Amino acid sequence: MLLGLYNYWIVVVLMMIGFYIVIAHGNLIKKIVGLTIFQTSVFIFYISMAKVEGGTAPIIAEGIKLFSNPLPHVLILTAIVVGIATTAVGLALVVRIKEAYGSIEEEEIQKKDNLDC
Amino acid sequence: MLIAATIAILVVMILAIARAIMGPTLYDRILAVNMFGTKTVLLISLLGFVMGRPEFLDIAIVYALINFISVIAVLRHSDSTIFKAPQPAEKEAEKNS
Amino acid sequence: MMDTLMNISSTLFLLTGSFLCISGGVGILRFPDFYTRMHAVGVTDTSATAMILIGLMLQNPDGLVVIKLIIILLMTLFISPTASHALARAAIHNNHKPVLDKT
Amino acid sequence: MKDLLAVVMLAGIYGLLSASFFVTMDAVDVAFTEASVGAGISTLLMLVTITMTGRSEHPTRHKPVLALAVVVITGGLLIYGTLDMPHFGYAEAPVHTHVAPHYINDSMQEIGIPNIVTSVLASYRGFDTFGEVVVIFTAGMGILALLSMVRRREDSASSDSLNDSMHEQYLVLRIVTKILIPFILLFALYVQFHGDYGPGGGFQAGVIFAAAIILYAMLFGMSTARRVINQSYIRFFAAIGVLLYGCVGVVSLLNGKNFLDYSALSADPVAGQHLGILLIELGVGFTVASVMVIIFFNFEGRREKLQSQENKNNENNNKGNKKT
Repeated sequence: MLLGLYNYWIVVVLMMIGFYIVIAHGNLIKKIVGLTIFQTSVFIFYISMAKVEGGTAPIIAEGIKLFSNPLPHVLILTAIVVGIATTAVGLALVVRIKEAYGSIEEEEIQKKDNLDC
Repeated sequence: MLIAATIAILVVMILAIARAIMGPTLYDRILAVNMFGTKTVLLISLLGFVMGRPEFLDIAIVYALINFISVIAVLRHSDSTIFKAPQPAEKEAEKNS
Repeated sequence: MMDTLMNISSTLFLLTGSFLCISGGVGILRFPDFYTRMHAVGVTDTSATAMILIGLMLQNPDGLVVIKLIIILLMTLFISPTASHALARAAIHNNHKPVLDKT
Repeated sequence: MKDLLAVVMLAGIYGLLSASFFVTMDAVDVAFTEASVGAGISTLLMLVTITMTGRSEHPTRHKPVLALAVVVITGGLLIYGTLDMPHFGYAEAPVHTHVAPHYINDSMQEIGIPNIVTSVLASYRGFDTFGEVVVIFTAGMGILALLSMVRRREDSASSDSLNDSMHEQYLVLRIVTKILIPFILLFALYVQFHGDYGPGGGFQAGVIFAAAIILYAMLFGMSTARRVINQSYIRFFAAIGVLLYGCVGVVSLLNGKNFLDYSALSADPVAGQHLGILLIELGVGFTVASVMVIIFFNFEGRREKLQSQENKNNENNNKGNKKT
C-alpha cells in the first residue's frame, strides 16, 4: 500500500543529503554543491508528480491520447536555468571571499572576522 | 532486445561510477566521466525506442556535445598550477600501483 | 522476409554493442593503471556506440529518426577519439607515468 | 571526500543521471535543459572557481551530530508528510485535475502548436517566464558587478604568448573544434525555432549557443575570443532580449488586450499566438545566451588576471632570492 509513495521517499533522502552537506561542511564550494543537490531533489519531486501511469511526453502527435502533466515541466524548466544563474552568482561570491579573506573555509573566515573587531 | 541492451548499459554505468569514486588519480575520474557521458547518450537513444517515441533524439545530440565540452574544460584547466602538484592520496596511489 | 532480416541483423548489432560495452566496463574497473584503462574505454566506447546506433537505425527505418541517429553517430566518431587523445596527451604532459613493470 | 575536484566530477555525473531520469519521466524539455545546464555549464563554472580557490578542503573540527539530528528530524517530518500524498503515477491526483486538462485538450485549438510545454511556457504562463528572464538578466548583471575588471594592454600581450605556446598542445582539438562549431551553432538555431514542434526553445538554444562560444574560448584562448565576440555587444544583446520580451507585452497592451496576450498581434488569433511565441522565444534565447557568455568570460577573465599576478609575484621572489 505504502510502496506507491517511493518516489517521495527518494526525494526526501536526496533532500536530506543536500541539507546535511549545506549545514555540516565548512567549505563554501561543498556548500554550493550541496545546494545544487537540494535543488535537484525539488526538481525530481515536481517531475515525478507530473508522471501519469501509461502517459507519454506532452507533445501532441497522432494516435496518442494520454499525456503526462505539462505544467510542472514548465515550472522546472525555467527553475533549472534560474538555478544555474543563482549558482553562478554564488560561485562569484566565493571567488570574491577567497580574494578578500584568503580562504574559503567557514571557520577561518569567522576567525579573521573576529580578529578584525 | 532493446531492454537487454539498456540493462547492459546500466551495468556499465554503475562500473563507471565505481571507477569515478575510487579514483585514484584525476585522469581516471575524467575518463570515467567521459565514458559515463557516452553511455548516457546511448541510454537516452535506447530509452526513446523502448518508450515508443523515438522522435526525441535531439537530447542525445546535446549530450554528446556537452560531454565533449566538459571533458575539454577539465583538460584545459588541468594546465593551471594547482593541478601540477599531486595530492597526497594520488602520490600514495602512484607508489602502490 | 525483409522485416525478419532487418530484425535479426538489428538484434545482432545490439548484442555486439552490449557485449563491447560490458567489456569496456570490466576493463575500466579491472585494469591496473590509467593508460590501460584508457585503452579499454577508448576502443570500446566508439565501437559500441556505433554498433548500438546502427542496430537502432535498423529497428526504425523512418527518415527523420535515421538522420538524427546518423548525426549522433558522426558526432561520436568525431568526439570520442578526440577526447581520448586529449586526455592521454594531457596525462603525459603533466608527467603521469604509466606502470611499466608490476613486480 | 577531501579533493574538491573529485567532488565536482561526481556532481557532473549526478547532473547526467538526473537528466536521464527526466527522460524516463516523460519530461523531454526538462531533460534537454538539464543536459545542457546541469551537466555542462555548472560543472564548468565550478571547475573555474576551483582553479581560483584551491583544490583541497580543510578538515572541520566540530562534531556533525547536531547537524545530523536536525537533518534526520526534518527528513522524518517530511516522510510523515508524504503519507497522505497520491501514489506515484496515479492519474486522478489533484495535480492532474486542476488546469492541466485544459492545457492538454485545448492548447491545440487556442495556440496551435503541438508542444504543450512550449505553449504553456510562452503563452499561458508568459508572465512567469518574463519574471524568470528578468532574474537571469539580473544574475548576469550581478556577476558583472562582482567579477568584472578593467583589462590592461600588457595582460593581453602575456596571454597572447601563452596562447602561442598552447597551439602545439591542442592542435588536434582545435581542428576538430573548428569543424564542429558551425554545426553546434546551426543546431542551436534548430533548437530555437523547432521548439514549437519538439523539445527545445529559447532557454535550451541559448545555452547551446553559449556552449559553442565557450568551447571556442577555451581552445583558442580568451584574448582571441574577446576579439571575436565584443563584450559590449554581448551586454547589449542581454538587454535586447529582455526588452524584446517586454515590448511584445506592451504591443499587445496597446492593441487593447492583456499584457502578453499574443492574440492581439495579428488579425487571426492563432497566427498572432505563433508570432508572439516566436518573438518571445527569440528574446529568451538572446538573454540566456548572452548572460551565459558574460558569466563565463568574467570568471575566466578573473582567473587569468589572478594567474598573471601570481606569475609576477613568483618572478619577483626569484629575483629577490638571486640577489641575496
